[in-house]
Amino acid sequence: MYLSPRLPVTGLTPTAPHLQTSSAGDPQGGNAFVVDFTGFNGPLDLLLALLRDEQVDIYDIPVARVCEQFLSRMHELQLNEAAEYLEMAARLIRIKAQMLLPRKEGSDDWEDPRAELVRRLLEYQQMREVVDVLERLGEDRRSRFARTYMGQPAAPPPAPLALSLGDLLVAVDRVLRAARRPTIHEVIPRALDVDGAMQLVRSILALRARMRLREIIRDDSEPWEVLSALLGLLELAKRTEVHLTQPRPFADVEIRRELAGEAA
Amino acid sequence: MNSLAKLLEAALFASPRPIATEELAALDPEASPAGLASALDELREHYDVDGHGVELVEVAGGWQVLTRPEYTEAIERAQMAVRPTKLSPAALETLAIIAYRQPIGRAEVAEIRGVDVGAVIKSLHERGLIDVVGRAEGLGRPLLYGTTRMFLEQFALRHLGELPRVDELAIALRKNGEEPVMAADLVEAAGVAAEAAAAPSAAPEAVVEGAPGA
Amino acid sequence: MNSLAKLLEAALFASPRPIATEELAALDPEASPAGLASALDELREHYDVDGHGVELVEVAGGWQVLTRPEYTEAIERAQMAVRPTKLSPAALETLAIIAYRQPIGRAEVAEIRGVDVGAVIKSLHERGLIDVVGRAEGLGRPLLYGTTRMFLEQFALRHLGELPRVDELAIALRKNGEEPVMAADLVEAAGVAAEAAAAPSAAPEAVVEGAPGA
Repeated sequence: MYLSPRLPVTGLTPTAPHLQTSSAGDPQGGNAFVVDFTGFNGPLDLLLALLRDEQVDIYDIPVARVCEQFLSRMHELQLNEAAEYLEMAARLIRIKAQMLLPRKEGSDDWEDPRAELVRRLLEYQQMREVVDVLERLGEDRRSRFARTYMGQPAAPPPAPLALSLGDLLVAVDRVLRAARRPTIHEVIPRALDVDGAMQLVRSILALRARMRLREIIRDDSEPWEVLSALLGLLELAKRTEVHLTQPRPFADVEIRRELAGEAA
Repeated sequence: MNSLAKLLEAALFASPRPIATEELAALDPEASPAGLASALDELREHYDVDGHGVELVEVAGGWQVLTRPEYTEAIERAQMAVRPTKLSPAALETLAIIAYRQPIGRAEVAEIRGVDVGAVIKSLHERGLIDVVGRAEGLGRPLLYGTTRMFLEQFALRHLGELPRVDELAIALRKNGEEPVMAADLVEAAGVAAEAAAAPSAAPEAVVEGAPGA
Repeated sequence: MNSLAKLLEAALFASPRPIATEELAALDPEASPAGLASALDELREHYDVDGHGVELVEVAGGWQVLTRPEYTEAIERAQMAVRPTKLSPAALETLAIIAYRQPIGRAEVAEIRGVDVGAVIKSLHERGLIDVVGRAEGLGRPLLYGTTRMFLEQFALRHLGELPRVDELAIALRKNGEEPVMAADLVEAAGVAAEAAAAPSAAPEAVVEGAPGA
């Protein structure tokens, strides 16, 4: 019997007459969301259809013949571009080649190159059986209506939430523990003493008109002392109390008292 | 009908979806489980014996009143209700694999079907028929899918155990090398399996190991 | 009941709205107006005399099957008694982050939790616990989320200031060092009512994770 490509391989079961009607419709009939141009649900489906047409023993597939027909059906159905079919074609060709390799006489460990394909075909076929069952069950259910009236007793409200602050805090706890080491900054109060540095400069400049940075920053000064001195000087310069000059790069900074600052 | 049966009828008529047995029990805090069961029996029998256009059906761990199939055509013709759309063959294949192999990842489904299933899985998920039930170990920790309560509802299954067991399927009965399986037999065998599954199975045990609760 | 009455019952059950008498006639082209009227009478009488939880009501020039008023209270009560849903641990964590860092964008929440939070945020939003409170500056102007009034109600808080301060929690964590801090400690440390701490929920189990309504 010639199997029309429109009919699914297992669509002719006596217990599920609706299968025939369902798949005999328009080309995309029932394909609610996947457009299948061929009527076949993939290369395994096509292959099974071919095997059925050929009436072969599934455990002894004449690979050369089936491969040839698979390729010609691919061509017929214009599937030459479909990756999934191409992959199957390649697999068939490889198996065909492996079948031609000479076998060692009398060795038991010859592995039939078709075994994996047979396993997949049987697995797929098994799934098709389940599809038949589901299709029949679904059809039965679809032939009954549930209540659709949603008026009077309003649709049941969503179940209330059982929440407690305890739950939320446990969650906070988990978040804090899971977070990659919470960055907690160690803040030392008054780490910088900008005001102190400014006072120091002012008191020196009260005695003489100019001074050098080296006088307030020594080699063994702590980083915070250096930073405090720099920030203090910049602040004083901004307030035009001092004038800063550096004769050349890396030279000592000269600090001069400004007249405007004196006036202020 | 006794008053509990009437109360159950009222509640079941009001609900568009199956009502779980525990929820039915909550309708009357004084009703015993036995009382509830016998009231449900009474209601079901009433619909069956008395001749009604509706019937009481056990589905997805609960109960639902549904119209009888013989009236569907007339109701649809008169445009009073619309049947839900059918699933495509591709969707059904994917759903079948997920139902039997859950929890299962997308790649594994694609492997069995021999085609990519990304779009189909997305659509089944949108329809509420499958859901993410976990993540696999290993590279990329792929999502694992399982069927939902809605799946049971749409196929009017009480639980996953109502699906035929894998060893009940025709293909599983043939052992490699025992006798030649003609490719043509596969189809007929499938029909037998479907019929066997239709009859109340003798051992409706869990089909699916590690299946998530419905 | 005669077969027309059964058909009418099925149609009235399946229809989302009242059905006018002329529309009912379309169900069976062979039925006479008198036959239709008597079938409707039979259905009504059946519901009334036989003792049913539903009744046939004539409304707005049409017919409808409705649950009897005496059962609506029990049905509503049962719906209230439905076991409250718990939030999944994932949802609670996300909620906690949003509560403490609001306004906050999805990406930032995901950054803290180390996983994508799209589905969880959607679910919290559907439950009315969080809402969009603005948009961030910068690329794509992502939505910013904050907690809602419903959030305060659910946790019986008068205002957000009643939440334990997170820096207190952080310090508590730091003090305890390696030792895991139990929620009870946190609650105590934060000076929250013992009532909240007493909630038997220290071991949150996997519940609905961003699941649509139960």
